[in-house]
Amino acid sequence: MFAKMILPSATGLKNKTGSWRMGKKPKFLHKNCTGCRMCYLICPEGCVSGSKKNYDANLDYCKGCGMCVEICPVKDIIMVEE
Amino acid sequence: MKQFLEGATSIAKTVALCRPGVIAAYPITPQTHIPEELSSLIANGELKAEIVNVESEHSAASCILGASATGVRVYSSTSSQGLLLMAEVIFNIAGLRLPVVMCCVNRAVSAPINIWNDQQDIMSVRDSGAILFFAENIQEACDLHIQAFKLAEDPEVMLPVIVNIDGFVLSHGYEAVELPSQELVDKFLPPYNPIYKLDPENPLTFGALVGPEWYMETRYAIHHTMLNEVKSKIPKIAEEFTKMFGRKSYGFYEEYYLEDADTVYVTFGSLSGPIKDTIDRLREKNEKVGLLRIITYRPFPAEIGRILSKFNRVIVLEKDISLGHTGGLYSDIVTSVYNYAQNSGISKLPKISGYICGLGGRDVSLEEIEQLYTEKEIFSSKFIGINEKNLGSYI
Amino acid sequence: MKEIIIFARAGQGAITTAQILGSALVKIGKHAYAFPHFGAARMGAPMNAFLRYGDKPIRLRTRIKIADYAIVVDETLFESQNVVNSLKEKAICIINSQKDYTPYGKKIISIPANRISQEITGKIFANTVLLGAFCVVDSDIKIEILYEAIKERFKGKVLEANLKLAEAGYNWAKDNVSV
Amino acid sequence: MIDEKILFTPGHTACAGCGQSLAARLVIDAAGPNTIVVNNTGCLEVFSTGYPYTSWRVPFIHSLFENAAAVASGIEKALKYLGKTDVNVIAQAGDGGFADIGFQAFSGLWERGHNVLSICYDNEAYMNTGIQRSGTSPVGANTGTSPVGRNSYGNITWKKNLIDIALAHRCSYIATATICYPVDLQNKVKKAIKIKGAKFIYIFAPCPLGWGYDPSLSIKIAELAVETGLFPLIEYENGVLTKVKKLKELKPIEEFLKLQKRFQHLFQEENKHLLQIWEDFIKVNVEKYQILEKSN
Repeated sequence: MFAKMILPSATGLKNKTGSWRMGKKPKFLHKNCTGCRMCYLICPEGCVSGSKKNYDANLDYCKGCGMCVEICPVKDIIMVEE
Repeated sequence: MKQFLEGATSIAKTVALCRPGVIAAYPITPQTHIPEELSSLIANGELKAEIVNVESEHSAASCILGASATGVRVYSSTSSQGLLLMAEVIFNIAGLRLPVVMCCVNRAVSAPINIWNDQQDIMSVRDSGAILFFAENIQEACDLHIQAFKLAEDPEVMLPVIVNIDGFVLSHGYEAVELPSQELVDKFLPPYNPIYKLDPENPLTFGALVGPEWYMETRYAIHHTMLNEVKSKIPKIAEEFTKMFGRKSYGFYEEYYLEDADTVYVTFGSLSGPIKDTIDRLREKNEKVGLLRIITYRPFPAEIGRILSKFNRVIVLEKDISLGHTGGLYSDIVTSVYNYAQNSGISKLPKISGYICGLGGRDVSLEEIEQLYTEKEIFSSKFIGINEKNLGSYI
Repeated sequence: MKEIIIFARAGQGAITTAQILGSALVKIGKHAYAFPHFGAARMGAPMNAFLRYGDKPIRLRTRIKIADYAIVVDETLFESQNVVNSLKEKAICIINSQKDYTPYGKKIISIPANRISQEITGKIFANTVLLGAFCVVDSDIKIEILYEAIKERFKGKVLEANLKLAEAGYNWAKDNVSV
Repeated sequence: MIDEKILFTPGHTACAGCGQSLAARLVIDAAGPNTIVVNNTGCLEVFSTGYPYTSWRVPFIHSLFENAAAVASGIEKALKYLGKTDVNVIAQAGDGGFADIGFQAFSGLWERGHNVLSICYDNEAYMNTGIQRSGTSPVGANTGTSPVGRNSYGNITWKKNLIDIALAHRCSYIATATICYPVDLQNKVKKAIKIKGAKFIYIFAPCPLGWGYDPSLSIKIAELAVETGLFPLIEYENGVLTKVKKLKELKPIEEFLKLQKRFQHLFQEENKHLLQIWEDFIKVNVEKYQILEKSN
């Protein structure tokens, strides 16, 4: 008899951590984005995605840490109230 | 064909026949000849396996844990302090349901440090979920190893098995041993090919953090497996082994002169030998005495309660002690007999005496064993052969 | 025996709240058992703290599923943590919010704890404001005794701030809450 | 949706702004899907594999707190036995799991030269158990077991030097990396997994909760660690220093320290002497690795 605790890949996607935000969320302005992808690279949740000059945070998972806002070299991401 | 071989060497040669893929080797007296022999078999091309000279027993058990999780048959061996250092890993292996096979060459536990034989070490992992076998002699130690791989790797079992042999007494002793052919072992033991393993083709996560809503079922499942699947497969595997290899293998226990016995000794390991000699001598004087030798200690065969309930007196003799209580075997036997009695309604319970002997390599003489037969008083944990001169007060 | 659930996120002081309430109750001769939701909580992760109190020693150690009182420190948890179904019929729940929760059919009282806290300290320390307000909601707990418990828990400037926060919460609830 | 290529998916329960979860994703995305990850107990393991959730899209195994390196050696040998030596094996742990309780197993892994990439995520304390000092906590760090008090200025010892320890084990590749240079970090992982033998990447992983700063500053803090000379970005190949990130000038260490609650007390009069210890350490780094560009 087994109570199998072996997990298939990436079941964590079902755990929407967006509810952790404390009232603020990142807003990608898509104005002067140069497509440098730093926001995509440094998101600790790995929930920023997109291509060329069009990136966004997946708010199902974003915890509102604001690291993308800090890293964006052209200040094209700002924190806004929920 | 029969060879006159050292215990550790014959175990290593037998393990080699079982085609382990990864072996973790770490020295500790008295088990070291096993990894040494395995290393030389590999060095001389007689065994194709990867041996890992780890830096501690904790890493030895962890190494074979990883290799087993990757889908390869593994093996390692240890003794005493090494087993204690491995303890958390053995619980972990059982919890991960990995069919690791190991040999524990039983030795006393420190302090004080003592490299000689007793069975206190294995008691530290008695509750770990590992299946525990005890061999009486070298041949049985080899035969139990072959059966251990088959049992452990059965998809309905998937639990570690530890074969216990008495340090020095069996590991360093030489006996006539029949080593089977590779073909025979290959026929008996199919290759190890688990469904769930670490494989980039099918990424899985092992060892997740499991909360109160799920954890209890994982322990229940192991317990249920021990009391059902393992219990049913041990005699079947022993029977199949006996047929294929032409050597009697008993499975749970061996009954020696029990048919008409009135008093019965109970023990495990090599201590069974001198007890059988004592029984033979007493039988010559028409004493109705026999021995129940436990081979499978975990899972603890419940029928032991039924078997022992019909005798007047039971003498449990063991080389371990749960300090502040009784020997491990004694407490399990009393529980098992009492459970049988309360379920079967029998009224007369046998007198069950528990004796502790042979700790730290102290020899147990035939006289001492025979003297227990006539002892009237009942004890739960009487030490045999204590030398008062070695005892005193702190100040 | 009364049972209280505190809904908060890790780092919002739920355990401190339960502990202060418990110590206040013990001061008036009640038996109390305050305990956190056991687990590896991370900053921001939803979690609970619990409090049981009564006239006899508290020996029940299980999690509280349906409570007599609830304190919701972060209103974003109201839905996800299923607060409504964690309340007995006659339960009273106070929630750090400025929204109206009457449509939910149970006695759920909004306390603008964030606003009150910002007015006093310029920062958000909602749980102490809610503690003050709770004294109006649960007659067993007297505000004077709560102050004593707070004095034992904090020191210096932090103590002063917490006393003011508790008082403000208490006064606001006295004027605006009818139980 | 979350793109397939991400092998460490969102949904994990790390604190917002966690440096270690970022580093872990960068590592595994660079190492690629043909990788088995072995992880010691710790924050990363707990927040990424809380049943029924796992963030891992590669085979992952966690056994105990101190045996990832030993488990990895078994995996590497099993892969060799199976003839699958193209599969990468990563043995990783936080600083406690790597430099303290797991140190012996990593020493064995390196000494035996297993073809495994070892990674230490250094957040300078035991964070999963709620911030207690570890063998890599810096002098003065205020933690649960090295608290600041009337008679204590916090942690009294300096960080165990894992780079020199790895050098002493003759690892074939050693590098330091951090999250503010994600591409550099990923390039080092890609380079390491192609090299045979024992590889070690030491990652500076800021922790907002443990170090006491606003989650949005994790990148800033990592940058300052490099720009003050505290955490030099270096590479060793077969024991030879082959790359150092040069700096035009050093930022004062105070800029790094003042952003973090764990160091606030270092700015009080009676603790000023501790700043000297930090400056001395940085001098050693600057000298040893020739961090400052020669102004010719």
